[in-house]
Amino acid sequence: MTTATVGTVETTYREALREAIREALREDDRVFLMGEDVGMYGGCFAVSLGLLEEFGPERVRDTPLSESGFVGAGVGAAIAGMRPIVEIMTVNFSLLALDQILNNAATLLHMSGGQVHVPLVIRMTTGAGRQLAAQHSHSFEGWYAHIPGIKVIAPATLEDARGMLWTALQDPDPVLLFEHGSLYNMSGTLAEDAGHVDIQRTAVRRPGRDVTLVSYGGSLSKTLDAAETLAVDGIEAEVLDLRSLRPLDDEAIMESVSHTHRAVVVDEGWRSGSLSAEISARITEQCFFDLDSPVERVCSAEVPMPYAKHLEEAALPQPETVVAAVRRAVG
Amino acid sequence: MTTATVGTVETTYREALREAIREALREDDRVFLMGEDVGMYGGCFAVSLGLLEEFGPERVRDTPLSESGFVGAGVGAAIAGMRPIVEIMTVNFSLLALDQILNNAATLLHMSGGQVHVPLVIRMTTGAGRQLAAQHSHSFEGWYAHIPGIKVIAPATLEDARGMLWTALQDPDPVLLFEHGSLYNMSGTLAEDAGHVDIQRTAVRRPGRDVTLVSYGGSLSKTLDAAETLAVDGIEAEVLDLRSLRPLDDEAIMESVSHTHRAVVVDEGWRSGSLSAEISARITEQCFFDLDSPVERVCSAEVPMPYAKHLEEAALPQPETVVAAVRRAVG
Amino acid sequence: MSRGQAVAARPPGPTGETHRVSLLRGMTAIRLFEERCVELYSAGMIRGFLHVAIGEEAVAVGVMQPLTDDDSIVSTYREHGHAIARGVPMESVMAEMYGKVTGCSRGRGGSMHLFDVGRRFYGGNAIVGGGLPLAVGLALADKMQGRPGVTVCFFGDGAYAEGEFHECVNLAALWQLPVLFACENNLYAMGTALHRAQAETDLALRAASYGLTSWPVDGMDVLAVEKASRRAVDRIRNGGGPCFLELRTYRFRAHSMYDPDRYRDKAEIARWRERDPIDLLVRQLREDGKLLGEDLDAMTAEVTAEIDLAVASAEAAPLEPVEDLTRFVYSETKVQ
Amino acid sequence: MSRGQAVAARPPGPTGETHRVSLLRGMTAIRLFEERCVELYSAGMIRGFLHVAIGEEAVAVGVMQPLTDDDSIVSTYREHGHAIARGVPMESVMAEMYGKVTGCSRGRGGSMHLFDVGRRFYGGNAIVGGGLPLAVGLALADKMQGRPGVTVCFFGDGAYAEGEFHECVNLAALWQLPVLFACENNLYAMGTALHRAQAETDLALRAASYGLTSWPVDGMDVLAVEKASRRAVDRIRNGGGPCFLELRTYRFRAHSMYDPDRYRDKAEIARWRERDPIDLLVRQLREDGKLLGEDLDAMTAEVTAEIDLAVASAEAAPLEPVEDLTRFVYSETKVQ
Ligand SMILES: Cc1ncc(C[n+]2csc(CCOP(=O)(O)OP(=O)(O)O)c2C)c(N)n1
Ligand SMILES: Cc1ncc(C[n+]2csc(CCOP(=O)(O)OP(=O)(O)O)c2C)c(N)n1
Ligand SMILES: [Mg+2]
Ligand SMILES: [Mg+2]
Repeated sequence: MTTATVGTVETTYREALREAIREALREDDRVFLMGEDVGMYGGCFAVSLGLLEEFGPERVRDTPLSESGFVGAGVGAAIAGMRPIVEIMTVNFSLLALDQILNNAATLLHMSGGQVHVPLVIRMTTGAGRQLAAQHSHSFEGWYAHIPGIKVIAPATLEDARGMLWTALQDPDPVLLFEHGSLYNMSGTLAEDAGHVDIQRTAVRRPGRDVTLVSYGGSLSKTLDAAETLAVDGIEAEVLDLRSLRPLDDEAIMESVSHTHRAVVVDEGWRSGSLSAEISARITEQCFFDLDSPVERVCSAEVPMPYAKHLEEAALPQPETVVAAVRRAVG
Repeated sequence: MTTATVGTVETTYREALREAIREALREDDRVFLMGEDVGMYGGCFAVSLGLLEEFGPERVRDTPLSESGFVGAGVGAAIAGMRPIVEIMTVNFSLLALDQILNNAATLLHMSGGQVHVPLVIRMTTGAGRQLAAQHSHSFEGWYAHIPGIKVIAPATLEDARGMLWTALQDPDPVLLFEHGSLYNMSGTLAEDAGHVDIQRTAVRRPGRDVTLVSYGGSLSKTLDAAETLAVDGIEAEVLDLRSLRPLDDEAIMESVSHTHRAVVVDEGWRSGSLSAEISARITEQCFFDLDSPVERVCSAEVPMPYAKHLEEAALPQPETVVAAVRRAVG
Repeated sequence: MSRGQAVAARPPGPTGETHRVSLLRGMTAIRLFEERCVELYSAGMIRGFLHVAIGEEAVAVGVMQPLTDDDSIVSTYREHGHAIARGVPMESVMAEMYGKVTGCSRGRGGSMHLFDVGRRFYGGNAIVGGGLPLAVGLALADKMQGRPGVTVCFFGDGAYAEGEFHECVNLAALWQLPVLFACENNLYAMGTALHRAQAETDLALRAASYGLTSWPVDGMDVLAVEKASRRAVDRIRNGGGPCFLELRTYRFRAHSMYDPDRYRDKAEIARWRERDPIDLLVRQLREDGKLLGEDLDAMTAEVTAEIDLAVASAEAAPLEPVEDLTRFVYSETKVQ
Repeated sequence: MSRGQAVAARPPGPTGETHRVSLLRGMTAIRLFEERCVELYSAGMIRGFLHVAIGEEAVAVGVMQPLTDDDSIVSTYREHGHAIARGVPMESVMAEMYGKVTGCSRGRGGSMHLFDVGRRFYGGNAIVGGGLPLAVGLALADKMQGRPGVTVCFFGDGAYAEGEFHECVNLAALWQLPVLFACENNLYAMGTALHRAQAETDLALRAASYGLTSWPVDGMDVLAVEKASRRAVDRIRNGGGPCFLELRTYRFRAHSMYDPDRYRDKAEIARWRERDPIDLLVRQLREDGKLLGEDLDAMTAEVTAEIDLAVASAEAAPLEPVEDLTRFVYSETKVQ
């Protein structure tokens, strides 16, 4: 559907997500949106604003503060033929529902010998950058990418914000969709007929020959900024947007690294045990003899996110730290 | 205390753990044991058998099935001057308490600007091998090792089962102690005066020159078996027992790899995003130019653990798969 | 398994003789099946954790009576009786415990994870309280799709203490969902007596505070359980909102095969054994002259033969090929 | 901050004039402080999430009255009032919101994470319901160590729906722990009205079902709140076990600075504003001739000066050096 481009529209990441949800609610009456304040309040980040009025309280369903209860209810509803979109306000609160996500959603199909399918989509906000401190700022999508039985996607562009949800809803298995909080206000143009996109493939957002920068979600724009800076000094970085964190698109990653011979992974998660570690390990396993230098990682400092602006900025990956890592890699 | 060896006693991993808990209860009246069925039942794996009779129901405290509640209560009690040992029956159930562990135990010190200390020890059983299927068999200790603010240890020997707890209780910060379910019946001899051990350093359990095998907990014995097999063919593997999963003892790991030039990490966690990925990434980052071949990983298949014996065995790391990985590395 | 189904599918109505006999047969089948499981466990044929509900058969059989094929069941790790009473064939249950591919979960679940989606038996959940949210969701789907189904969720007195219980009972009451909360109060959660886990031990009373209909039932009297279940299910099906039944029962054996049962007084167990749900019904039928010794022997023989068959076929059944280990982590086809 | 502490430390006893005036001063201080916070947020001096409790001051001030230095407080992300009423200096609270190293959490916590261990003020928890288990543990430690302390846990009507509430109230009741559950029922959890979140909206009634003493209180009447709190705290301190107070109150402003408040009817807000806890007490004191216009002006001027000072010192205060980013992830010294 994304091929023909008639006209384009000005939009934002938030509006693109809303359009995607609206389309799903309109096209498939098995779909419903459920979560805290998705309705009357309009969504804690205003993503679902207006949908209650359009689709009513049954299909845009406000829940009590009961993360484990309503996420598990989404699992049950999916099993029984619905196509729930469950919203957890932020990934930080999703820990309260992790038992339902891992021990039920991800596990039921296998534990039942292939009988119980869970076509469920769970949306969450992730990431830092807005001084929300240590209980509202973390990035656990890499953690979720550890779980067999689920898929994990992270739209970083308007196209993906608009197009990933529908594809996720067609998936017979649970899909977790992570929206970085700093992206909601990102604006730009989108094809009027922008629609479904695949959620399998990693995308090259900037071609380059000297080093591969692997990033996703909220880190993509910082990584692209770094690439611009590097270009000034003649270092041409190829920037990958993972898009899918589980499964990882090894082919695309290795294809890039095998011609750049260098890689830097940018990941907002805490460094130790982050997704960047898995990517680094895979690159070494699959491209060891192509590598001119060890894979570098640019991650968040291993601290609960502090409130103070200067400390938060210092804790997060920044274009400068990406540039520095690239210089180490090519240096 | 472990230096002088007067006599030795026959014991088991289970008894060694029990002795460690008994000692702590005897030596420090701020210490208490709290969890499901630690008292009347005798501990779901009989670790705390007899302690209720010896120390009474206040200090060997049975709890209702309320993981989040009693783990969080342990955090609060630690803040207020106690030294709680909280037992969660298995790591699989700990997901219900993860919010308290991450958003409170690990975070309060930093979030309060250094005011709130949480000297808490949480014990959990981890791992597979007993046909307990997909909700009782997983290994999330590597996941916990991702969390800043906590420490994670995994005793693999009788000495460590006996000696790690006291040291953990002296730590001003939360320490998670993981007991692999297949180790409880491990028997052997222990120095009569066996006592406290450090929980910082990785140990060389078998010296070797050809390859470094990094393992811990329930995987150590399988890894040592593999080393024996390899020795027959003249491949001398150095076997490391991590002991501490957070922080990792990089120095010990790199010291070994820098002279063996090859490494295989054995980890019962699911491969993608496992602790083995972090170790692989660090070895590449710190020893890249010493490596003769890419770091290999031997992990669990990425499936919810099946019940059937043959499937469970196939899903887990085994001496044979470790041997095969080493042959790839040295081959 | 025709008989099991027969029990499950038996139409509502007066508890006539044949019906009472069929209830007895249902309980006897479960009892003998689980006793066989215990033997097979000791013989090493069944592994992992095994939790039998010997003594609690009246709950499984009684609660199932008013259910139809539209209704769904969510259960626990102590679910052999629930599965059999729902009509899951003994063969597939036994094969599951043998870890065979012919098992109701292809041998991947074992005793704690029996599934039979065809009969809307949604498992076998071994995270205490973990099935409650699923039940809320199954019922939500039925309601949103205008289907007549009622979802029965079995869970124990121990699960009552979990936060998920609180969240789920409120959700069901708030949204008026067709859920029957079937709380099997056997007075213990492993080794923890109810009064050592709950400040207020009247579970039915407390459940009522959530704003749903709730009452306690003698879980050793299968007719009382059936009556309560029928009343609750009818009410729920007619839009009356969720109900909670506290089924007061007792497990005659230890929590699991690993449990030395140190925490219960033998005299207490003996007292409860006097209220064995099977003996109670037998005595009643005898008094009414509706059951003769030979009838009972015949029933026992019949059921035993069925169990022998289940064991034989489980033993003969093949294993899932190891190459298929990673199947069913993700779906192999789209679901409609 | 002497005044704040004065409020916190004021000895029990008849609510004499000076006492009522001090209550008024306590509420006024919080009101003006939070109004200043709103201005400073709009001016970009305070960032992150800011939740004010304007309209709920009687709860913070009233509940604190009977507490002594032995007692502990666990609060939420809407805790400025609780902190100030406990005696946490305005300077350190304001500096915290400025992200300065002189803040009560060294600028690492911000508005949602105010801590002052010296005053046993254990934060500022922004996971809804997340403070409840901490409170149970603080109380457990006091009980096990034979200390006289009572732990007060503030939480909202929304938190009541979380599983942790269920687990923690039961634990406190089961173990007879010295906890005062102070439920600030302001009728909304963000945009979700209580009746849309709870099937049974009588929170005090339901809490009683857990087996603890529980009652509702007019949370707009500081004297009623103080009376209830004193009765509860005395009871708890004397070994009577935990209590639950449903403090019926209302937030006059939106949930946070991001909230357009689409979900509340302006008339409803206006009705509640007529019960402004500060106006109510002023009127009462006026009627009793215990407060003159100039007294009020003087009080306002005094408090305003205090706030100006807090702002000035926050602005002047230094930031934590960036090099210290990774401090306080682990303790720098052993704890005794
Ligand atoms: C969340 C969780 N915690 C602990 C366990 C271990 N466990 C298994 S069964 C059980 C007791 C449950 O008691 P109850 O709910 O009364 O059911 P019953 O066994 O009596 O049928 C416990 C503690 C578990 N499986 N899941
Ligand atoms: C576990 C969790 N879920 C959701 C949120 C987002 N959130 C913050 S405050 C709030 C409403 C809480 O309402 P209530 O408990 O009544 O307290 P109030 O804000 O009314 O004082 C929500 C949903 C959160 N912080 N934590
Ligand atoms: Mg029970
Ligand atoms: Mg509220």
